[in-house]
Amino acid sequence: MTGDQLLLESPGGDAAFVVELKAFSGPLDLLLSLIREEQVDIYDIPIARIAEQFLARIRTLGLNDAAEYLEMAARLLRIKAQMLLPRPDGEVWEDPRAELVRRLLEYQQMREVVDLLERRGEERRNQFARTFTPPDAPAPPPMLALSLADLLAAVDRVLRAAKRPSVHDVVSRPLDVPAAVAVIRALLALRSRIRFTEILRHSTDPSFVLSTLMGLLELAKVGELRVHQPRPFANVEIERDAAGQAA
Amino acid sequence: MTPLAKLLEAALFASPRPISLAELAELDPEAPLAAVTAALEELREHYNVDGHGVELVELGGGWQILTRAEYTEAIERAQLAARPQRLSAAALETLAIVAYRQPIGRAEIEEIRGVNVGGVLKSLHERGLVDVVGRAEGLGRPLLYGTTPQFLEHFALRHLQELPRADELAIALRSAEPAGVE
Amino acid sequence: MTPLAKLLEAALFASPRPISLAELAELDPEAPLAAVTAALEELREHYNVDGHGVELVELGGGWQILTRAEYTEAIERAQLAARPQRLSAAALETLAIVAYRQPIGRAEIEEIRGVNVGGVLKSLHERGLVDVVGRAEGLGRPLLYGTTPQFLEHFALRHLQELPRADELAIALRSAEPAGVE
Repeated sequence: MTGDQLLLESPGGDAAFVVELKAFSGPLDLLLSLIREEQVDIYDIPIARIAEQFLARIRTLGLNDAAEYLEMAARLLRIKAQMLLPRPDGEVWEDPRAELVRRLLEYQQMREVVDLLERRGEERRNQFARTFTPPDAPAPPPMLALSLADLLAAVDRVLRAAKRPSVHDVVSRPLDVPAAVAVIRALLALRSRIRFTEILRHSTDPSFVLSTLMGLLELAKVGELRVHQPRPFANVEIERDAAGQAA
Repeated sequence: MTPLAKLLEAALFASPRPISLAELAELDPEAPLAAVTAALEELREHYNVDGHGVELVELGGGWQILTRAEYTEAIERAQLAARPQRLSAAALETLAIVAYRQPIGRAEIEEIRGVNVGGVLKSLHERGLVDVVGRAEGLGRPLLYGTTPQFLEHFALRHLQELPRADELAIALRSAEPAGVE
Repeated sequence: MTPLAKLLEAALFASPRPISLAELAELDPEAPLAAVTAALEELREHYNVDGHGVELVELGGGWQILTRAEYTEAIERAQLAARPQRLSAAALETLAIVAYRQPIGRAEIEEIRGVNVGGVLKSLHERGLVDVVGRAEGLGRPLLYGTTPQFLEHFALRHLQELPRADELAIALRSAEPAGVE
């Protein structure tokens, strides 16, 4: 399908719409389709005519903003200028189109492979593989002896007990996890076991509570401590993990 | 069916990916490789002769059971499974170049296609169709790309050699061999 | 097998979940429900009488093809015995960066490698070779990655300090093959 047809077929389609549809996959693709339309010999391209067609086409298709197409347009115009220079007498004349022809042939060869891949891909697409996979082995045991939901519920209780923050006052302070981590570490250095509420004793500011929660989860994850809740809704106990620290 | 063919069928049925001959042979450590090959042939015959909705196909360096193409439309219409999206022209062009010139760097692909391929390479990499296979010498040591087993699967190729050699294509260029074939 | 039984077989094979009778009936709008039930029975019979590695079972309000229980053990054993997959070059490079720069964020790895590493990091994480070890300061508080005990095991290292220092690396690479690396 050429770009022109596409332009006609797209209802109310403006130029930008066409670019998005990628009627051509690049300047070489467009150039090759022009050469085919004009039925000219790829080894003897009438460069002036093709260059003009190319420019007209990228304007029609709204491709004149695409650097790659502009670069090709410039290249074509340069070759056109070179073709106009008088050919040296007796010397070997190097056709300024040679490099372009080589690239076009290389591109054409690649398109042949694309056709083949497209055919094979379409055949394969029409066959389904097995998609049902039986339930896998159970996931490895969780690292915490406590579910996140339980911990969050505990946070919720602490927040409820705290002063009610005014509705419009969005938590303005960013979470400060490193500070919370420092507090937790300091407390654990003093005692091997502390309770969640004890950490929050000196502040129930929501951002501090959340920072502490994040800090606990991170320290638990790296194995510095263990978090434990003896029964639902009980206070959460935090224990220094000697093994984790040694590792 | 022979017990070995049944065992192979069970394993092939359970797998969403092709299984290599070596892996199939692991299923029964007693069975010689020739027996495994014979059992595969038996299974393929059975599906063909007996008339099944599925068939046994060799692709992507292994064996896989696939549904027959004639049922695809009905299955899709009933919304029981969906065909994957087609690859874009840009993706196909890039894959064709990588397949024939691997290992190949991004700059060289762009030289052939005449456009920037950064985004296409990234999405091909994410889909597992190409992978980084090394680094080139020289300035900046650019990454080199090659095709993956999933590439073969996607195009139902048994191996890369199944693609025509460069000099067998209608437009034969320089005598470039499909380089770096795995 | 009848054409309807073949169609059902293909659909049951392709579907990621059990399929209800009503859904199976949609595959062929011409076929009366009784014919669908009969075709299911035919398929089940075929798998049982002919001796297949799979069977047709009704569960969870639908129909499903499953591998026979007697083969599951062999399949699982083969999966265990399967040779461990090699890490891709992309995965190894990323792993090396994590090992030497941990804790390190994704953006920093991408800066060093020059490519998107989202997919690679994910697969390294799934293999248990890297894990999230914290969060960086700054915008978005990006995740920081580090290596795991499995990483040490995989490379037969007792501890991270056993890795050669970055400045010793050139000498270490020249003098010996790294042990235990696949």
